[in-house]
Amino acid sequence: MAVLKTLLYLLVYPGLLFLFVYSTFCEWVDRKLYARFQNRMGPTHTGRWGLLQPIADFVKLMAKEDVVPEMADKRLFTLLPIFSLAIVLTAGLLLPVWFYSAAAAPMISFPGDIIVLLYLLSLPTLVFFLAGWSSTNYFSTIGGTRVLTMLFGYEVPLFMAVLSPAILANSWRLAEIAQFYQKKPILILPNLLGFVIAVICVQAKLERTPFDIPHAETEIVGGTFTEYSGKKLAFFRLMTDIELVVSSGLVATVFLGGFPGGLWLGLLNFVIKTLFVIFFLSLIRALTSRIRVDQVVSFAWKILAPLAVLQLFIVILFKGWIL
Amino acid sequence: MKIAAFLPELLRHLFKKPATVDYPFKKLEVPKDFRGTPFLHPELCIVCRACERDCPAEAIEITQVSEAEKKFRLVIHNDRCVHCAQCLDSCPTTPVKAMDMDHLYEIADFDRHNLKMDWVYIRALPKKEPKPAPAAPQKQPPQPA
Amino acid sequence: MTDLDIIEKTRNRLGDKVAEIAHPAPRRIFITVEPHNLVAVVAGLKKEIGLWYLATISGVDLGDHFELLYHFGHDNGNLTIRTRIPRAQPQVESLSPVIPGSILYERELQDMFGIIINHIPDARPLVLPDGWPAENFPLRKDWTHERTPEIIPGGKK
Amino acid sequence: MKFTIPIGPQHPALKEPISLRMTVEGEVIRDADIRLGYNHRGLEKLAEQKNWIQNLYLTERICGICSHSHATCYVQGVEKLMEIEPPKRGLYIRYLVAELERIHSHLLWLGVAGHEAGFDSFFMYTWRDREVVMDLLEMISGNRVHYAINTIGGVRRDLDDGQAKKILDGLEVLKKRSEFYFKLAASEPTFVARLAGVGYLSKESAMELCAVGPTARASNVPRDVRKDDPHAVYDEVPFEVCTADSCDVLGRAVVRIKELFESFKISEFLVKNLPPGEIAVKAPKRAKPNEVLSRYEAPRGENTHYIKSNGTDKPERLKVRAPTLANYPATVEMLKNGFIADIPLIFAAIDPCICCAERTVALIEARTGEEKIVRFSDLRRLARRRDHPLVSKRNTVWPF
Repeated sequence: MAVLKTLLYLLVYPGLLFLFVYSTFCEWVDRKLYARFQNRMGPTHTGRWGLLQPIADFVKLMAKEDVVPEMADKRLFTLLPIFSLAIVLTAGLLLPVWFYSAAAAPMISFPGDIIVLLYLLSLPTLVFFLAGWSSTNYFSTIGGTRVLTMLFGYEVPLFMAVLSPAILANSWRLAEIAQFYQKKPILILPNLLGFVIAVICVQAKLERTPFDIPHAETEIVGGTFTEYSGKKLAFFRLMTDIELVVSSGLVATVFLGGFPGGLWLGLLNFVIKTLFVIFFLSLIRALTSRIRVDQVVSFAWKILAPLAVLQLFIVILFKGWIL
Repeated sequence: MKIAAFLPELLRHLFKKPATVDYPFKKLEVPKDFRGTPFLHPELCIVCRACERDCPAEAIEITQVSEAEKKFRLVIHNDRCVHCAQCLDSCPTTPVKAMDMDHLYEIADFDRHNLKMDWVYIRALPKKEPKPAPAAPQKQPPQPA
Repeated sequence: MTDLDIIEKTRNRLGDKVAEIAHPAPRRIFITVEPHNLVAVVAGLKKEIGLWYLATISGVDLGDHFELLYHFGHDNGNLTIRTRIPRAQPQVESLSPVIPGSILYERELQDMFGIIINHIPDARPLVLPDGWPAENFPLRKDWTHERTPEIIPGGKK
Repeated sequence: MKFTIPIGPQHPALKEPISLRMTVEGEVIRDADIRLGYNHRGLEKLAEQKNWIQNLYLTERICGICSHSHATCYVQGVEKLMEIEPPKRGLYIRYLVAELERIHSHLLWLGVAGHEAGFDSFFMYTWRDREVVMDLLEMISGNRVHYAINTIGGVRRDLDDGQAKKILDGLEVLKKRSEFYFKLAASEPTFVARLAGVGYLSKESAMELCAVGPTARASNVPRDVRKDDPHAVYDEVPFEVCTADSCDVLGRAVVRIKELFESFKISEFLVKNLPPGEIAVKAPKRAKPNEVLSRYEAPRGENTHYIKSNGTDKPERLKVRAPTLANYPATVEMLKNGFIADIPLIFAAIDPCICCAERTVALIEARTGEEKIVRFSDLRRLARRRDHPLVSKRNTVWPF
């Protein structure tokens, strides 16, 4: 039974199948919201209300010709999409949904898993850099360096912002953090500033406007993905979608009290809370214009990092005086 | 400088009908003076060749088929037509112009030969009541929508 | 500064270099100069009436001569400097030391009429493709183009 | 590390082919070079083979966005050559369309600037509201892009009262929306951060490099053909020349938005004071040998047409100078020492219209050099042949 349950966990929910379906749904939500913010229609005709459009895009890309540039490091170039997909799927397993219990610690929930999750979510950035670098295109190379430059900007504020609820909950385990806030929902409020910072940083991590600098199409064509086509590009796009789900899941876990209620209620909680985060992500995307890479770094270090430090101070003081 | 200056506008439009139209399924109406595809009323044409001379895209071609019967052939190459309607302006027949334009705008085709329209007709006499067309056009010209 | 002022000034200050001044329409002045006086006249006009804006250079093929028209804009209309160079020896001095923005038009002139611009800082072809055959100057009147018959793919034919 | 990156002839930031070679050092541009000629159509040569009326539509097709401006510039020159005077009502309608076109072009530019800066919502909203003026133009002329309202001696379509009312209503809507965009563009911090201080062009270099239009006016050079050379109705219409002194992309945006309001004012004046009478006079088929220089302030800057007639029904010479060509030297100057991220914005800030700037020779002429024409299928075959040894290898690389 445990083996079956583990297999279900890995392959169906919240593993491969669920993440694939749900991430395409999230992309649809994101596209539809973005379109409606802009007074457009968005995807309309593939499936009901265009629900199947992201899947159709995925299938179409899978069927396209797959070109590897002659000058590229072919092995690395080919492995990177699969590698990055594996990373985000693994990260998805760490989200505390359905099959976890705070008391009995299974493999996927352990003290310190929040650090592992953050670490796994930083790895795709490195993959992007390597993808740009290994394809040897000038545009990709510039994109790759921009990825790394941005990484040094947003990563620190994100870590600090995510750690502040952990400090308040006095735990390094996602499940326990979530449980702590389920018991005392009012304590979500001191972390509000952290939530805002985390959403902005997740936006930067996912490379969406205003932080879509590494693949700014009007400047450097496809950026890191300029040379990618066919299946590899499909995998990268799927990976970005899953990363969207996982990072919004992370934000929902630590800031919005996790997903209690077993299988079905937990699933409902998961959907509602991640969509809530995705709504903000789409809103930021529609609201802003792309900024330059130097502006990202100065914004991250001059505004986000001090605010994250302030958030940490608030939490520490709060914990010392009131709790 | 204001943070998120666009926010109210965006949120307001979230629940509004989209400005775009679901095109191939719903269509917008064109104004009444829309310049569509030119076609000929062969019973009115006096073969002055003004349209052929002034057509900027050289899309109109008039040739004589039979001298004895005063039979002419007019071809409109819609694949070259730039829809400027100069042939209508140049056409001297009164009160009704022999050249006319419809309101069709979905005239794309995979084969450029399908866009060619031609008429074989007998020259009408100028400044007289238009007679019914003595020779049927080879291809039925599309009626104005 | 009205047209008459400009004509007056040009006549007074640069009278020895200017061959003819015509005033065919309001706000349009045509000055004819010899090619060797061209740069001096432009420099003089730039100094005297602040003529900084070169709109374009038109070349006209007149048979045994080329006519070059340097169209300048000023605050109150337009001034054109006209000069003629023989077809056998199509050479003219570059304006770029006086008007740096003239290079593009001069390069275009080189491409289209085969007029050699002396002392031009950048003499690469501007608009013609890389493999364009030499001694083919499309805007000369003796250069004609036979249109190849259009073959429409598909259909019954 | 210095290397050269090619922007164009195919690049997402450019909708038309032009090649900019950027020598960059990291993210900073050290040198820029412009290569033209990818889109050359041989229009000036072609014009010598067509009659006056055919050339009217030919000049209209010089540009897709400011189609009316080239046709008007040509037609007002030809009218002078033929010594005919178009009636007042015709002129009013002609320049009404011209101002509406300026509105549409500037709104389009605002959207493009938003898109180049990655501000897609701004792009979508400005283009949605641009549809209002596009619909007005379609209603007046019968088409959205190539209005073909001009004819030698006047205009081709009259304006009735219902249409005049619709134009005034549409202008009201546009005015409100434009005010909103003005506020928005000036207050959205990420957008302003991208525009301010980018693409500096001092007044001196703008004059030296013969910049025109909003590019020159944003560098505080108050040059506007409508004021300098008040042709046709522009000496009767009240309007201001809009300038800015910030000399950067933000200044160019501000100049264009200000010009929008001037255009609203002019259009309203023209509709309200539309004189009665004929809209066109009959034009002769031939023009006496003469020459004329016609100027017109297009949305992008000054159009100059030099037309020479030789007594036949075809022109002897038609020289077209589009504003974009005049702005290229200034663009190279602006690009130097900028960031890679600013290339699309700086280049878009001159509102480039490459098909305008390149018209003089190639496409029809290029057909003469038979071996030059490479069909798409040949290109594919060529690419296949070059890649052929790779095909088998490529399949082995993919691990599935």
